Amino acid sequence: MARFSLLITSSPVDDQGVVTAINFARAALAANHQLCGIFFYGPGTHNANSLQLVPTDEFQPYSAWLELAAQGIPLHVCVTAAARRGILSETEANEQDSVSYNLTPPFQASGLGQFIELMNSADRVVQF
Amino acid sequence: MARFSLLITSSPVDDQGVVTAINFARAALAANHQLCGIFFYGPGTHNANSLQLVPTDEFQPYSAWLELAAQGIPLHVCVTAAARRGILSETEANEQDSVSYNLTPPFQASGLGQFIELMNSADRVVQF
Amino acid sequence: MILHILTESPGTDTFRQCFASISQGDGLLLIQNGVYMNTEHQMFSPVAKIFALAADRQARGLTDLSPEINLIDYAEFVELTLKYDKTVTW
Amino acid sequence: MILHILTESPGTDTFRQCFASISQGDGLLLIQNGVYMNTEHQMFSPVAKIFALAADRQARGLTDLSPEINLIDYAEFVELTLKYDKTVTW
Amino acid sequence: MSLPSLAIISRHAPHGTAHGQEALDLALVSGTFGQAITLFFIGDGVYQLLQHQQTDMIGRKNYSKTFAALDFYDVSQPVVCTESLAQRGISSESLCIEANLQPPENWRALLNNFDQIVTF
Amino acid sequence: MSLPSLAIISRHAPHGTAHGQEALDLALVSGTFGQAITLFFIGDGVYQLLQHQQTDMIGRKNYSKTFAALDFYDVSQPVVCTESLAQRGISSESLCIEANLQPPENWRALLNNFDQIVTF
Repeated sequence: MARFSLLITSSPVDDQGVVTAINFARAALAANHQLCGIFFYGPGTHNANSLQLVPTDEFQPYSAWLELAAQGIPLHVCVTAAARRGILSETEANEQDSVSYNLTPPFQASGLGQFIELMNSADRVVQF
Repeated sequence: MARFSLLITSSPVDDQGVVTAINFARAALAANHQLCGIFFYGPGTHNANSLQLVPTDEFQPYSAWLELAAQGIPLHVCVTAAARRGILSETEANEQDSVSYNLTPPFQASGLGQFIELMNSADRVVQF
Repeated sequence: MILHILTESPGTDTFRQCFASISQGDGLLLIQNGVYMNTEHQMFSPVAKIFALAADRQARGLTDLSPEINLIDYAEFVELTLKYDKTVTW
Repeated sequence: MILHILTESPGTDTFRQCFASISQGDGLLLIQNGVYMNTEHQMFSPVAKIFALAADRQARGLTDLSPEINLIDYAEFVELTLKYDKTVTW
Repeated sequence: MSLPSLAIISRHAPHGTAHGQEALDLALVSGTFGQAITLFFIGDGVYQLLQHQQTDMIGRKNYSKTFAALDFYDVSQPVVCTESLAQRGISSESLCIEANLQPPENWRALLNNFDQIVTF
Repeated sequence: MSLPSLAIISRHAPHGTAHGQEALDLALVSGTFGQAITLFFIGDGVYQLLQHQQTDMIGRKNYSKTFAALDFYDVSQPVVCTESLAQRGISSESLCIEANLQPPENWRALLNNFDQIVTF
């Protein structure tokens, strides 16, 4: 039993890493390892966009993240990196007088300090 | 007087092209050239996300596109490329039972055929 | 000992940076576009043990495999990250 | 006659693809990370006339300029696209 | 005046990103609009044409199968840079379609014939 | 148990993308958390350290000025690959800070000393 934290810096559409990350996470859980949490940073924050509409015959990264969250894995999103990419929580949207928002639970708006904590509590950090 | 159409395939945060594209568009208008329209495709569709929140001391690409639109330049977004990247119009959002949406006028949800038309009506197409 | 996870193809600067950063005894795992590497591309093998994610090779239609490269699945990928002290993703 | 607009630095595969696609009489305009090119990097100059966007060089702190490269501003960028028959952005 | 012809240069490996798929989508739509359109492959883009791709395990669409149907969409035979193939150790027999294989000098001469050029 | 040390490898040119800025942001936050943290520059990443950058005209933040303040944030002196500098014709005098210049063999030996490594 080892503890893993994952750092996701790949966007779901324009980078390669997300399918790999999700398969890695599933394999780690299947082998009874623990996932301390997943941190989304940089282009990786696009994963938290709740409005993604992928053709039904293709892999659905957003649903796959939700499935991991349903198993108790925390999904933390760097709020600064997300905001400049147009991914806002309801709180932030309200501050901007926007009725729309696209960062919803189980994704959590967090700061970089959360990544440091996830790193410090893990045996291995793997970046995708 | 020449007629230009621009194809934008660069994302506003993770690629280089957007500042260049906007400066190019402004310079073309300043020289009395005509801009038939701007078409956003691939990662470029991220430009149409109305929820982008860029630090105030930095360049605001979204506002800059709106300024161009205010001068009568059509902003067309490939709806398929946008949807898989989490950029939805109100109509599409309603179909998905989502109250939130982030593709709003003056950005227009269009198809690739619109790019063909913009290309055919221009003397020069420049991609950024 | 580092497990270097290479995601880019041999023509990229990323590939060269990864190559420049590998020490004797490190591991090299090819995933995503990294699987386009074959040992003829570079002389990695004297330095590092080389692995490749089978699913990513299959997706890209790659059939010829040099004998120095060990094919692995996701379960083995997880184990591999524990055999080395840390990982770095290129 | 094509105006090749290069946005990537000399270490990239994009740079090599652009180089492979230039014909005699074409133009080469360096913008964004393309401005890191200096003529010592490649022998573009015998083939194409070379331009660089001054704002992008300034942003990156580049001061040494080889005499074969002509600095231009955005107004000249617009004019340049009209002097050639078409553009391609690399 | 006839419609301007369009060259679409595809230069990224498949599956990692959406570039290749979105270049192909543009080609198919252009073809149905009656535009004279040709796909050009260079650099890692030539990897898109490898046969035997099986993408089920990575959840991406295996769009390499669509290349065989280009003709049906009135898209002409793709032009492939032989130097890019050679650098990657790819023989013409391992491609999934019959392509118009050209060394760089012809590749760029063909490119020059088009009215507009876009890259993906 | 002491906090694990973190190496942040920065390998993209500045301004074109957010990579360099976001690597630096992570370094600064890690420093304030008391983490032993070092920035490593390789490839086009070394361009970030050039002096005389003036980004007003492109609307990006000139974060190269922040490198001089790393010490203030308890971030140690950056390690720079001399091979990457040489390939790009950059002399150490044209850098905006005093860096720890190392050839590849030392660069990777130093990297090996860290508990965790991330890349941008």
